[in-house]
Amino acid sequence: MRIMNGHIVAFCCEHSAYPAADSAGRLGLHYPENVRVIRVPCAGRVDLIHILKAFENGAAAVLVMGCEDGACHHITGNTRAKERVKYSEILLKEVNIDGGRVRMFNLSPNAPHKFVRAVNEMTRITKESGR
Amino acid sequence: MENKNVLVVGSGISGIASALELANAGVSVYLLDKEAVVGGRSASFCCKATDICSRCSACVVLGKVKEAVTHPRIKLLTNSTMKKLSGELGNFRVEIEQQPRYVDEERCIACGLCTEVCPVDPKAIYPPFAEATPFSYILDKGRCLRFKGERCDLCRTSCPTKAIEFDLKPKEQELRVDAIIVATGFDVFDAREKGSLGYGRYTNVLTGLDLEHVFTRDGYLRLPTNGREPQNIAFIQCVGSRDKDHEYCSQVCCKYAMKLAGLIKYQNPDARVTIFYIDLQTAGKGFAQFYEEYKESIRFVRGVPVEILQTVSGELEVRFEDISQGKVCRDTFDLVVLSVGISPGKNTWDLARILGINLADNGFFDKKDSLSCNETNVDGIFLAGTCQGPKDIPDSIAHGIAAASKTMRVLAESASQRRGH
Amino acid sequence: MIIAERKPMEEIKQLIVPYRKVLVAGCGTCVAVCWAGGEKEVGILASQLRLARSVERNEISILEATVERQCEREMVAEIKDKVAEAEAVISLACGSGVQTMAEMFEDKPVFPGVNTTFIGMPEREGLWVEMCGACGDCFLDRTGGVCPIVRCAKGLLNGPCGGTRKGGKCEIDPEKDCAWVLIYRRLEKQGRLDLMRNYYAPKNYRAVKRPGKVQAAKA
Amino acid sequence: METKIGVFLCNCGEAIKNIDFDAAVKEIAKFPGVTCVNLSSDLCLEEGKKKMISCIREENLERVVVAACSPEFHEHAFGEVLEKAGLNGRLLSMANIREQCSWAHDGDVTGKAVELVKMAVNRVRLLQPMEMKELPVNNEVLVVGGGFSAINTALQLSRVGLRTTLLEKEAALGTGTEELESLCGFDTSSMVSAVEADKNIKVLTSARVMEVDGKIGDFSVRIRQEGGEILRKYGAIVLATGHQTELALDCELKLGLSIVSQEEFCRMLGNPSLETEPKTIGFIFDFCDENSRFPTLATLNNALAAKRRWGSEVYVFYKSVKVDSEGAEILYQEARDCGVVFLKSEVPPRIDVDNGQVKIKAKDVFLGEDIILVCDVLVAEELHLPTEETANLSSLLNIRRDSRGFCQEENVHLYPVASEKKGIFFVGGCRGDLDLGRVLTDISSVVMNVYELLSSGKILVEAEKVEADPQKCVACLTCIRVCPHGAIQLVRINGGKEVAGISDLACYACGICAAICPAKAINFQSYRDEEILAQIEAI
Amino acid sequence: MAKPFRDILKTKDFVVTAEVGPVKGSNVSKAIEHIELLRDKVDGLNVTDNQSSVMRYPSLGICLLIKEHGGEPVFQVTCRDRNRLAIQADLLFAYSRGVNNILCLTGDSIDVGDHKEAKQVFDLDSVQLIHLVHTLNSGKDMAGNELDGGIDFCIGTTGTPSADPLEPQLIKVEKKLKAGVNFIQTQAVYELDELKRFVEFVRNMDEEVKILGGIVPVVGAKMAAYMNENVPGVFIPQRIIDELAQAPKGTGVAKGIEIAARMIKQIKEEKICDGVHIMFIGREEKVPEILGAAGLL
Repeated sequence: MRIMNGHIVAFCCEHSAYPAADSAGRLGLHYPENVRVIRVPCAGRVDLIHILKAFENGAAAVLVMGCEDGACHHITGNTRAKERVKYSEILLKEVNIDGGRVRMFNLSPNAPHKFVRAVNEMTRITKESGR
Repeated sequence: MENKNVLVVGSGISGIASALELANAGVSVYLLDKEAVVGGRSASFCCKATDICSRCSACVVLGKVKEAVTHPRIKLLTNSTMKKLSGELGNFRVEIEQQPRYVDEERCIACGLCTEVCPVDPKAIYPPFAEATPFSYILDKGRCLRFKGERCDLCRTSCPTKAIEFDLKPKEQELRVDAIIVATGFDVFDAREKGSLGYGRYTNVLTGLDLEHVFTRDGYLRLPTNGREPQNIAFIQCVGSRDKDHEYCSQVCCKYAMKLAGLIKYQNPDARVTIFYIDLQTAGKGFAQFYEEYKESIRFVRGVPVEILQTVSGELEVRFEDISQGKVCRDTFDLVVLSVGISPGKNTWDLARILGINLADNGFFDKKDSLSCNETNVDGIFLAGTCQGPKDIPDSIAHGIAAASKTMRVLAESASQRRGH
Repeated sequence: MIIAERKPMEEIKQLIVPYRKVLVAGCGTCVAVCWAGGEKEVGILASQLRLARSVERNEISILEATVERQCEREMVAEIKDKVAEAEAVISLACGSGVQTMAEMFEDKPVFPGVNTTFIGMPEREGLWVEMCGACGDCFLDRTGGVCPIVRCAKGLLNGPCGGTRKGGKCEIDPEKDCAWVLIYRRLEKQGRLDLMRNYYAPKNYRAVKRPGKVQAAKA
Repeated sequence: METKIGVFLCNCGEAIKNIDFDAAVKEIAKFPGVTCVNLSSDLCLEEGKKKMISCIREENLERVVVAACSPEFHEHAFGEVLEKAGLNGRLLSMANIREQCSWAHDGDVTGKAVELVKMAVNRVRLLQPMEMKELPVNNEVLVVGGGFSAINTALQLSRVGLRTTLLEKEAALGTGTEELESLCGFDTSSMVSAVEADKNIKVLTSARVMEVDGKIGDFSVRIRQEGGEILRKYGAIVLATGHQTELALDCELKLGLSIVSQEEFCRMLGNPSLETEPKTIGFIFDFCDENSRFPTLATLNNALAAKRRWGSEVYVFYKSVKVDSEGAEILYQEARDCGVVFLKSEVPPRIDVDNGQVKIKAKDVFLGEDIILVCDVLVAEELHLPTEETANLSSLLNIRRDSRGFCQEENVHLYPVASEKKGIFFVGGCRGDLDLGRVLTDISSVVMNVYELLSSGKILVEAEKVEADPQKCVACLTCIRVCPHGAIQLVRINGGKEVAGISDLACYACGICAAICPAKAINFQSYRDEEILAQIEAI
Repeated sequence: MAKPFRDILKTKDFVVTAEVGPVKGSNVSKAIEHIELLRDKVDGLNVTDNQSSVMRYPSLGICLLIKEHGGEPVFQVTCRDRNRLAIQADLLFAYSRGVNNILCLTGDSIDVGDHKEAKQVFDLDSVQLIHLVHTLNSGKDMAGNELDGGIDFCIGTTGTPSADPLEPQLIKVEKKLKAGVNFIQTQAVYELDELKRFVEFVRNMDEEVKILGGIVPVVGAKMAAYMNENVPGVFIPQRIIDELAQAPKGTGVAKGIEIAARMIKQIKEEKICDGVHIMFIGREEKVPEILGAAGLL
């Protein structure tokens, strides 16, 4: 594993978070550069190993971003993702990594501000708990 | 269904729903809109989710719009209006006039150079709203120096893809289509007509639509006057619905008002929100629990506001008849939102004339009879969405699909008849 | 199906403190089905261990391998090279898998990565319940197919204890049904309550001589 | 021999200023496998696409990365470009260097752009071609129910040329539609005869669905009739099992001559030989069930009818009138103009019965005082509930229901009349109580959806987009249990071992199964673990 | 010197027994106090066996103390801590030292006690235990070997009249009766109708067996709630909890005693069963108050 390179890996559901990120760009809402978006068909596709590997590769934090609660195009995808993220917190704590470095966010494609808020918050958290 | 053509007038959510269904079933569709961008009104609505989705359906529209604009069998005709119609089912001839966009949406890559160089303020050439598709820039004839007779040429020359062209005349073209779906949508009731409510006079009196746009643009609510977070907000229901000029319920206001109220409470739990209403329309799927949830935290007052005045301190005093107390009361707020209703589109009447279809008493397009939902008095012309009467987004989508279904059917039948001959 | 669950991370970390190259070996049968030792879990544990060590600035290299059944020598043999490469092995198989490994690679320390808990079945995805105690003297014919040996907290053979909670729940766990209430309902449905009225003499707890051995009839 | 990857950068008409493209090109050229890097300013325009095609051909590239605007716009278009150039359209990966890089940050973002391209390159290297294939579907439809919605759905389906089976639990079609008839003014008998005349429609009465197996295009349904059981195949299933009503009365109150249901009251209205016409009539609605439109409509209609037919005094007690349906407001006006008295009240009225007469006590919000009404007939409030059939069927099909037990979850906005399982649709009352306009809309949209799915007799899908590797699958059934679209079943591979079989037709490609599979046996083309991890490694 | 419990059961028309909970530790002075206090007021003293799986001074030890102080002990034997060898051994020892009455119980689960990691035995269950005693009475051990000097215990067991569902419990009682017992001390009862129902059931099976209703005074609403949650086999009805809740502060104990006495009176007057068994663990010294209030002194 590399030393933490301060990047934030954001797994973005192509139904919600990904378009939201796009329109954030279009609106010229700026957010920290260290975000790396990985597009997934549904937050439910994101697996524990993806999250862990992100940290192995030096990510400072991982975001899983899916549709709003109750609006998942695959009904249970976002709730499963939430549970998985919760579990990954435990897995991280077990190896002495701050569980706060992985978070689930729910947003809709027309909520660019929410995307930016999420990214900023996560950056703040990582800054606080240090790289 | 190959070699069948259908014209969909209006690219709002129901028009798009119709277009997509038909296109997926193999029909070639012309999607006509008088605006420069596809998607209609609902495409600019905001997300009203709190911790959970409030099922306002605004986000669904974006997905559908994308589908439509990228669909190989859907041809977009923006800035276009219908001039003349002749022929009949199976063989309509439609004359279309397309106003020049001056910015070619095929070529515009939304780089923004034109806006940078445009000398006038506010800019005469600018990007559409964030979710707009096609996301190509819009030139405002009203502001542009060029159309004021000046020689300005900055944007055209700066455009890397040569997308801007001034000396364009409106394009006329004739389409031959087998059927027509009218999905021209609605207009929002103009709250100025209710002068006593002070819309247009007082900056802190907004309409529901304004509020939608505030949230879309900024993501949070601030007072137009001083940019502070409003603490005491009133919603006034049935503005332009259920009165002598509008003998119908707009069906969406109670829902969007409550959902926006919910969003406000979510972003600022200390904010006090009051909703003035006559009857609450709490029916409809997914709304039951939502209402239950906010019953307590939102103040519901059964009352009809008489007038709104601005106090010296800039607050808004609402004078209303509190029905449950049977007397006129007054209460002050720092923001008042008028839940404006759905009115028939302004061009409805002209269109009715061109198409030869009937209007109902309430000013919307009329259905053939009580047992039909899309058919008009003209065979081969169908109605989709709010141009037929108020609907929320899911209902509009369903109605759009239904219109497609009816169209499919006549096309199928005419085809089989032709085979018969 | 044999059910197992991952050992606490701390314990596993302690097991491999002295080593710099460790193989995490999964098993593709029972423990895979119960989400404890399949390929997915191997990946997760491996990744966790790498992270743990790099946090401690004490890098470790982890090999990963999963065989179909770790309790079969032939199948384990397939990964012998990887074993050879590693200084130690963490086996995510049930006890028998761990021992097969240990026996085949006597020079290598082989550690258990899971606790083998019981023989059970899934109640819903991700939740397994004990069903069989492998007592070697099956009693199910008398109890309408509900095993009192493992599903009754006390393994009683002649009916419920006095501790049954309201609604026929178990004395030690209000979530769990009292096995004997289940048995009663089942037998009642079948009109065979007489079975429950029978007296059952103390059970033969030595039906299987430990260590157990089963010799199939010669074919 | 390494796969040849071509990278196409687009500076969006030189508008992307905070990326140093020349530097970027140099960097990108170093990535393993990248054999050519092109910079253009108009990739999304025809000219750009042409250049791309020729380049792919000349360099005979095997994979392509496009670094430009968001894939949301042009991904499919570039996919077509690849096809035109003779490459499989799936062998493309895009790097979003505009919306999510240049436009999202201040200052120079060349570094990030390069990294985004690297991510795409890593991913594209692993991508596999994907073929489309046509799968046959059975184009007969099962419509469950025998009421207005069911009958009309069947008729309309038939008119677009689809054969349907109407499955009704009662002995005849159109039973119990009197109330609707009088409300909506249609004539059931004529519809029923139309059905009987229609050779496309088969009717099974006194029939019940016992078991449903299979998936869209190929449902096998076990149906029990008086005769015995039959097994039939259908391409799609439409639920039209309606709703049922229940009187909201305190336990001590009994239905009788003086307290009736709306349906009861309709019959009274329809009965020419009614010995005593009620002088005063009371209606109550919208206290116990605030989520239904139907009670309003029923009350308004019946109140009006009573006024007109008998000239009785009519009093309506209610909390809010539900006028958010077509024509309801007009009806409301009309009723008031005819002299029907409407009494708004926040709390449910007290009802007592003494010797045949009903006493209604309520607090009117306008007058703010208690009102006591003694009436001959009280039309009690009705609750609208899902039918048992709805409950049974949805558990048989194992599809979700909303908080009130009606078909389809609250997230109606995602698919207006469809369930989460492809090929299963809802129409009318079983979705919750609807007014005529909405029901009619439902019917037509269901017909459209079904037509699209089945009319051609085949569906074009991406072959094996998501598939379980039979070698790795341990048949733990996890995926089957978690699939939200019921797209996975146990299948025997050539008569042998049982493994998870994912239906290309029913699958929505969400990847939930791939994530949860404990044996890592499920491959989700273009979102496989390798492909996701490869991107992470590039960071 | 107290009369043998067996004879008391035969002769006395309202039998009263009480429970003595062994101490944690080797200091038995408190136990002796209780024995002295209760010896002549009740017909038999039960001694619990590591009650609710909390390790204590052995049941048998206290039984011997009771003997020494001229009381009549009832030796409670559970199946939790001893396998069949240990139990047989203890029984032989007990009998040889004049402890002639035993109460056969299953025993609470280890999980409710203070040694949760211990291995619980349950080699036998209560029904099998009763059979075992009969085997020993017949002069053989379980393996069928002759005993040099047999035993003859007066055998009791327990039942739960207020169990829900009741039927499985009754079936078990039925088995116990078939196995043969002289008396039943029921688990705590609060609804006398439930007790009546239980007695009726037992009578239909066995005319002889004596039934003592189990009385556990509750001294506060909170305690009642706690017991409902945590004490196996105890079901305190809401109306009693309410009655306790209404009692003014500090009068909880008095209230509990009053309720208990009231029940005992009713049982005696209505001849619902043959006596009562009072379990007032930790408050043994209060038992006389109950007896007094119930008019049993």
